[in-house]
Amino acid sequence: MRCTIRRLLIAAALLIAALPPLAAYAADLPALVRGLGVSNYDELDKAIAKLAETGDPAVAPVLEALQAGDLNLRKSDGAVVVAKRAGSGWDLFDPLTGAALGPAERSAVERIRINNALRRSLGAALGALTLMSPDPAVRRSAAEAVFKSRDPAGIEILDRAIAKETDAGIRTAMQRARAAAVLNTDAPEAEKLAAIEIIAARGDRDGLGLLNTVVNATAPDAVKAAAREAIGAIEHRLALWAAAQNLWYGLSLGSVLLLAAIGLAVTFGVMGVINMAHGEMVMIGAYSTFMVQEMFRAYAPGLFDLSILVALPVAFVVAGGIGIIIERGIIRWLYGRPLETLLATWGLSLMLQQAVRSLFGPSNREVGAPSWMSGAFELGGLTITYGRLWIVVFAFAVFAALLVALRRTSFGLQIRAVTQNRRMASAMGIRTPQVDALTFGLGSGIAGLAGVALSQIDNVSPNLGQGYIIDSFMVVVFGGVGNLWGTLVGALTLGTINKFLEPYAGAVLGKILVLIFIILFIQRRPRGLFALRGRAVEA
Amino acid sequence: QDTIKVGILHSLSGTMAISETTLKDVMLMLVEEQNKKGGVLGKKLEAVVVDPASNWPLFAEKARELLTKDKVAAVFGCWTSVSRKSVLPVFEELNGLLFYPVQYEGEESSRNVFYTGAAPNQQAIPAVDYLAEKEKVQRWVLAGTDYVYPRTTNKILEAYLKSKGVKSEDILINYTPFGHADWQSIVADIKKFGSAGKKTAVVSTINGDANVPFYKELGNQGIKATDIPVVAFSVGEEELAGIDTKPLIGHLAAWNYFQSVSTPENEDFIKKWQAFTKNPKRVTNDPMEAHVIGFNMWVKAVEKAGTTAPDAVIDSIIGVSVPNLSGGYSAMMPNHHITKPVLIGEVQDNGQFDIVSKTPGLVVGDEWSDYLPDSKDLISDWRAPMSCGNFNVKTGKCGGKGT
Amino acid sequence: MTDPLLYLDGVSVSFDGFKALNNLSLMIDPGELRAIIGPNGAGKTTMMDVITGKTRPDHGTVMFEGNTDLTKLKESTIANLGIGRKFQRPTVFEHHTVLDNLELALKNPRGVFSGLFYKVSEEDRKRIEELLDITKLSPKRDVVAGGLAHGEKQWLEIGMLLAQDPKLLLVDEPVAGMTDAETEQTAHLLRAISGKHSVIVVEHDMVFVRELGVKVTVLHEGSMLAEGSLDTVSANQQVIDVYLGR
Amino acid sequence: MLDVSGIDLHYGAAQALRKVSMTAEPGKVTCVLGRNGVGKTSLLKAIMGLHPTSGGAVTWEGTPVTKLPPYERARRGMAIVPQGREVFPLMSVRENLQTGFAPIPRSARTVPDEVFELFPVLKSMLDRRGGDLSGGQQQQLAIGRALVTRPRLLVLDEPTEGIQPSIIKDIGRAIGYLRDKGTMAIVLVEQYFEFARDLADQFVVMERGEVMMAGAKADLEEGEVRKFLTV
Amino acid sequence: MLTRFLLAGLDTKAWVLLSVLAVLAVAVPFMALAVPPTSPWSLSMLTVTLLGKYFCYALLALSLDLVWGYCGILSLGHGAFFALGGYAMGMYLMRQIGSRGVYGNAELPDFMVFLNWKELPWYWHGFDMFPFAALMVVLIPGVLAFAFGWFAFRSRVTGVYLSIITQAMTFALLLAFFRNDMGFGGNNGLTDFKEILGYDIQAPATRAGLFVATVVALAIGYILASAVVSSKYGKVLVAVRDAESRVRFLGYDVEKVKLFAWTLSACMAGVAGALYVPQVGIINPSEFSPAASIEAVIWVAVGGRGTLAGAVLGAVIVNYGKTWFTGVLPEVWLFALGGLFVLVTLFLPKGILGLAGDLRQRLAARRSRAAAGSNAAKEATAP
Ligand SMILES: Nc1ncnc2c1ncn2[C@@H]1O[C@H](COP(=O)(O)OP(=O)(O)OP(=O)(O)O)[C@@H](O)[C@H]1O
Ligand SMILES: Nc1ncnc2c1ncn2[C@@H]1O[C@H](COP(=O)(O)OP(=O)(O)OP(=O)(O)O)[C@@H](O)[C@H]1O
Ligand SMILES: [Mg+2]
Ligand SMILES: [Mg+2]
Repeated sequence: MRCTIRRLLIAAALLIAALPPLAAYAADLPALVRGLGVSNYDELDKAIAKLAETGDPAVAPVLEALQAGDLNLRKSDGAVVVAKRAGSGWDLFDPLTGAALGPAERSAVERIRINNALRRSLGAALGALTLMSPDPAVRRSAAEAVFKSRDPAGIEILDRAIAKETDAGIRTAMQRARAAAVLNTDAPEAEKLAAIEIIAARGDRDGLGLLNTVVNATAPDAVKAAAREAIGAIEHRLALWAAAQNLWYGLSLGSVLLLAAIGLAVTFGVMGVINMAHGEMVMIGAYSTFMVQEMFRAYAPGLFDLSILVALPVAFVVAGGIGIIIERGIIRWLYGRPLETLLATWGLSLMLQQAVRSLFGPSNREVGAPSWMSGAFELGGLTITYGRLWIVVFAFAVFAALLVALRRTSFGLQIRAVTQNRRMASAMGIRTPQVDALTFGLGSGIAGLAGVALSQIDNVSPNLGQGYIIDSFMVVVFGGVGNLWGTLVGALTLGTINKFLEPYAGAVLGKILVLIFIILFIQRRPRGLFALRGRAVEA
Repeated sequence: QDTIKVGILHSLSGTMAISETTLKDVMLMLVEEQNKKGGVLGKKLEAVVVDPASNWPLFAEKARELLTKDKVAAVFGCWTSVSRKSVLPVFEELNGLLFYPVQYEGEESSRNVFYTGAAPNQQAIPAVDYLAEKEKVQRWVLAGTDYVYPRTTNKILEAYLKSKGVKSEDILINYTPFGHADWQSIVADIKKFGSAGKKTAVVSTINGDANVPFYKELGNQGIKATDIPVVAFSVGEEELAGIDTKPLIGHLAAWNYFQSVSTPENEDFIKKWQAFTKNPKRVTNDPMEAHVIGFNMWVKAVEKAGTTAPDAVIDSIIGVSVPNLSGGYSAMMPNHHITKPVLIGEVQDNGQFDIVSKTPGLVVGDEWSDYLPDSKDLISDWRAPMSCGNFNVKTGKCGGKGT
Repeated sequence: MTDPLLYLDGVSVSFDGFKALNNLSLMIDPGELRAIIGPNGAGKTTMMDVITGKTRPDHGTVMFEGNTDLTKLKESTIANLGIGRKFQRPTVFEHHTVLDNLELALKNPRGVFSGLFYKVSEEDRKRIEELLDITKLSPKRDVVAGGLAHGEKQWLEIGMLLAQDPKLLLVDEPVAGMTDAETEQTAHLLRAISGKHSVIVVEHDMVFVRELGVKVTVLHEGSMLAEGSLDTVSANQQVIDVYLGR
Repeated sequence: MLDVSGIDLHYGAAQALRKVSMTAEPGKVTCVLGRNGVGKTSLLKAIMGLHPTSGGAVTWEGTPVTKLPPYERARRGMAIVPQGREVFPLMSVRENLQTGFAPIPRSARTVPDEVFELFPVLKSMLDRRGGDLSGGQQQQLAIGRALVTRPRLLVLDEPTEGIQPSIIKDIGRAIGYLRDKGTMAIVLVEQYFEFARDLADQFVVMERGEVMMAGAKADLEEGEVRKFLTV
Repeated sequence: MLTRFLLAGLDTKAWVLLSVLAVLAVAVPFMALAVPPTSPWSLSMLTVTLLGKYFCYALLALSLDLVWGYCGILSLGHGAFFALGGYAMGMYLMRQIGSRGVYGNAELPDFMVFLNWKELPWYWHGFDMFPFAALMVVLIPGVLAFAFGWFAFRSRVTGVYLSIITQAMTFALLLAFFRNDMGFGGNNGLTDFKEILGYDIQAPATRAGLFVATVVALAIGYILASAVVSSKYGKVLVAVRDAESRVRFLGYDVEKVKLFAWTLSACMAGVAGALYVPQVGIINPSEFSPAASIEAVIWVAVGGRGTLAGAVLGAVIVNYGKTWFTGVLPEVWLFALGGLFVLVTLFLPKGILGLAGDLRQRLAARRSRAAAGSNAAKEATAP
């Protein structure tokens, strides 16, 4: 029922949008807008339809305001207004003209609510209304919206839009939208076959979904056959990409593991401290991010996109600083008793968790994603989310930096000397207390950096660290303790294996299999992937 | 003895602290409020807080401690079935009272436990009905954490959907471990499943911490509610507080209460709660409401019985009805479950839910699901003379199948 | 001629391309005492590693008592065949007392259950006393070995080696860190046990080697450079060049 | 000039040094002799600060260093070749040598040529891990490493242990050469009496944690000294 | 011979501990059952159950100390053996419920009924018989440990590598037991037990009986462990801990040496788990969680690694602390417990039991130093 209404109204909208607006219609607009002031979703849907029927471009901002949840009902007179936050109350505007209507109390207006169905209607209506927009981005999303709504009535306007379109990419999008719509009509077989071809060329999931509906619906056999063939082709293509996609997932999971483990590769791998508080350092990094973002939210909301960049040094310094305090206060008394570091750091991790719980509360804290880390893009048949991409890049950058620091600087040399033989290093003139503190601080600081990245994909809660500590130890040990390359390869291997197992075995069994793999692997290589060999180790 | 002690058995540390700490606070507030009103039976209430630390045997130990050492009159606590199952024998042995405030899989009815959270029929089934009717969903992904609540709920839903004519190939069931953090493949799978040309929805029984990464991944992979809506049973205002909800607008949750319910009772409650926690942004959620209802029911029952003696309270509480926060009354039924309205909400960009549907009347919690073959013949009625938690209407005997 | 007790044939070992042993062959007769000398890094210790199963050779065979190929066996089996070893760096059980160190080394069944139900017999006690005397560790019998000075550890390890009563003793630099007088004693000791046992001694102390007065094998770059009495080999110009120096 | 006066040293309850005093001067080799376990190594540890002392004082170039940690002493020009080599096992020979850069100014951070002249084998094994070297090679590395810090006090604990005769001679020559430069004070612990006798300018003879005899080589009767080395 | 072997290992500490256990075994049931509840001497069931639980943990700690303290195998997965023993016992108890379950199914446990299992999986058979279940309690952990150890020790996996794969083992088991498809009740585990050996599991007398059984098991475990560690085999164990490869060159088969201790220890842990389950009333996969195993390690460390009495003491003290702190300091008890761990490491490096010995030694040192007229230097500052 609603479908037919929508189809009608879009048809009308499209027809009219093409014509110069008529004054007669314009006169009705305020009344129609007023008609939006209902609380029943079905009635609202009808009101939207009526409004869209006018085809007046002036309607678009009204519908956009409704979509964004800015449209309100003034309780005093039932007027439909746009309300913008102003202090503790609202500033009101006319939705059509944008004219200011003065301020209002907080409770003087009531938001006009929409649900998913209405969101779809709005998307379709706006799509049709904005196909001719001067803004290419708007036109592109309008074409996508029509593609999704697949409204046959859109064909005509699309034809016109296509004719006028200068941007090749947008034209393709429009053609696809048109093809989608054609498949939803009783158009002649030939036309449908051509449409299927266009959709098949799109070759993605959305195209697949569309073709599947063709197969499910009643259609001539030839069309169905063509659709099936196209589906086969798309599925084949997608299957090929699926392997690559899995590889990407593996890489991205691997880099999360790498990030989580890399700080531990310093504190545990290099220094030999069985650092059970490592996860809490990651957590501290995540909470530092939260704090930085709170500052931005409070003082510079416009620069929010930079918050993560600021959070990086902050997290490094905070976590590193806490690491240094821990080293000076506790760990330094325990060199030569590595097993006892387990006990002390376990106690520390309990205390740090509780401290964070007391300070920030037990529940999750919100860490937002900057715009450059949200969303996804398509690369061939791959869907790559920006967030993950940056995490991969970041993980490798941290790894490279650490590698250089440990292998190429005299500080790195001193770290290794101290960890291999503290007394002798001291006798060689190396300031061991300083080196110890800085090394532990470095490992903790890197864990803090990891926390910044992980805050983007996981809970920021006092339990954050607990989720990573076991995986981190697995990675470091699997790769071979004391070998940074091992940590890198270990993390990526485990990530990839996990992701290739998951589709077949399921997430739970997949994880079990990975663990069993680790156990068996260690039998083959009792000192990890990149084992140190020779008498130096066996002694 | 001039106070009446009330035990609060919620984890304040460990994995469950994230959810349960709030419930402890709400209980403290309720006790304080009640004392302002003069207490119960002329005595002040005294809250005894312990921390079972998300450790199941410790739950049992602490329950025993509360009942024997502190001699509390009632215990409000637990979250997740395993904690409840762990303390259940203790409450039965020592004849204590437990108010359990969280939604669960059903399939249980104990004389000593009052289930103020939702049974599957008070949450899952109405949610699925809503999607099928309003969103015309034909294909279903049942995604859950691998433990008993999702397993049972999905079993029930599967049976229910099939009874509605949904074909098996249109149902995808997926389980993940606790705390699952990497959702890339699964979200991609959902996308794939949703591209079969039929309207698809996800019914999520994903638990606890795993939700945040799940929703973050949904947002990143651009799964919009208008394409593939996700309806969740374990995601409330508290969970959303940790996520940027802008990409998630329109995804759904089914509960018996939302903070956005606009009734005077609720507004009053929110105000008190924010004042009590000294945090004007502090949110409320469904299990909190369950505790409010449960606590008020207990107070009323104690006053009715004139004593806190468990047996008397167990008898007097059945039929007690107290206002809930969504503008109606909830009543304790003979099966120790309560009546509740079912609300469906859509996520908003401010971390709240817009209520898009509400059952016209109250739904009675159904402890033994009608959609599971072995429980459909069972009923529970704790009133004399039946006084049985698993009465088999076929055989007419108490005790399951009765062999 | 009797069969050799130990027979190394064409043994080669390499580490990352570096040849530590290069086609080495060697024969030790029952009851023989043999001194092995050679520059640092010549492969002396590596040779012992091969014999005791610590290192697997790339090529070659190591035959013990005629027909047992040691290269296929694990360390404990080799030890139980009757090959004992003293390491270049003294390694003793630091948390055990001197007494316990010796007790563990005594030639007794090595199984788990014989260990569980073992009781020190009169014979064992006597033997331990004897060894304490030889090593002059009597006053330190109840000291944990970790607290011994370097030279004392050397002695303890010699004691443990004797306690095992092996057929073949491999002794790597026994007198390093010992005084001249002790060096002399050690030489006597080794001479005394040879005859009944075969002994291979590696040492750089020429005075000690002279004291032993036995056939000397010179290793260089993983293979044999010279063999003969000390006087013969020390006259060898090559040995002087690479080992003894001007 | 190194001045050790009245040092006590304990391992737990056991006393290893009792009121030990000695001196060492630049351009001279001071040789510490004594049987196994008399406390020679312990004395060196006390000098270098590798084990805390429980009494007495160590003075180096006029300043008391008793309370200073080893790295501070190294920065004041003290270096040790420890018993048991203690090379850094997982680091290459080159890196082992480079650890000696820590106490010296940035401009001086090169490995002195004399190290490779004395021990050519090190040059050919620069990239091998220290721990993989043979015992004697490690000993050479340990001496070389100490020389990298350009010490003014060199403390050697049985440097000939496990070394082939030709290199012992080289080490002897090296020590002689270092002494003859006149700027370095050398303390040498040795069991190998001939070697010690050839190099020493003065002797310290210990027994049971105490100094029994001390003095310039000329003042001491060789037989007397030997008496303390036999059993 | 066996008695001589067993008694040979007992020192004063052991006799003290055993006497305490003996007294408890008699006094606790008496005070709980016979003394009227009004008397100050009466013990509540809460205390009895708590003590029982602590002693189960003590037995676990003891088993862990055997491999960690004496053989140097830091097992981060000992909880797995404990849990397996517990599950074996839990399965027996589940079968004992019979038709008293909520669905009244005589054959299937409740969780199988409502997940539509049609018949009992094969691995559940036999657990209705106590002797079989009792055998499984030691056999299952024993066999797993044997197989695991056989491979790991032969491949010479040592140190942290061994620790981490034990952790991987318990983590894998955790995930596996979480799976409802495994047929062990998933996350909810096994619970709602009714009776054991025909006795009502909630009856005070049964509880007291279980307590006594636990004390006896602990005592036997203790005697056995001390006999083992004080035998020559025990010395070999310690030697393996300190210098594994050196032991090989003495002719000992290190693999076998380790395997025996490891398997024995796993069996002890299994028994501990089996006694634990009827007393706490639930077994669920969280017993497999790596954190649980790490906690056990920590009890040992707190009590004093390498001293059997220390392990027992540590388990009891830490768990008592936990009980106490979670009751009186529910909001901040982690600070207290965490702080305790940190302080113990810093100030009691040999654990609580090491304290006494340490004090004695330090005193002696100070005296001899004072005699030498020296100024004391801080021992710990050795860089
Ligand atoms: N694991 C290893 N990796 C690389 N090189 C090794 C390894 N083990 C031994 N080597 C090299 O093999 C050579 C032989 O070493 P070996 O210890 O056998 O010498 P050696 O004759 O005992 O010398 P020394 O008299 O100094 O003890 C040395 O050059 C050493 O550096
Ligand atoms: N770490 C230690 N702990 C306890 N006692 C020790 C320790 N190190 C040395 N000792 C004891 O202190 C005494 C002196 O030891 P030291 O190492 O100084 O002797 P040394 O003269 O160097 O002997 P050697 O010639 O054998 O090297 C010895 O009796 C030894 O047992
Ligand atoms: Mg050698
Ligand atoms: Mg020495």
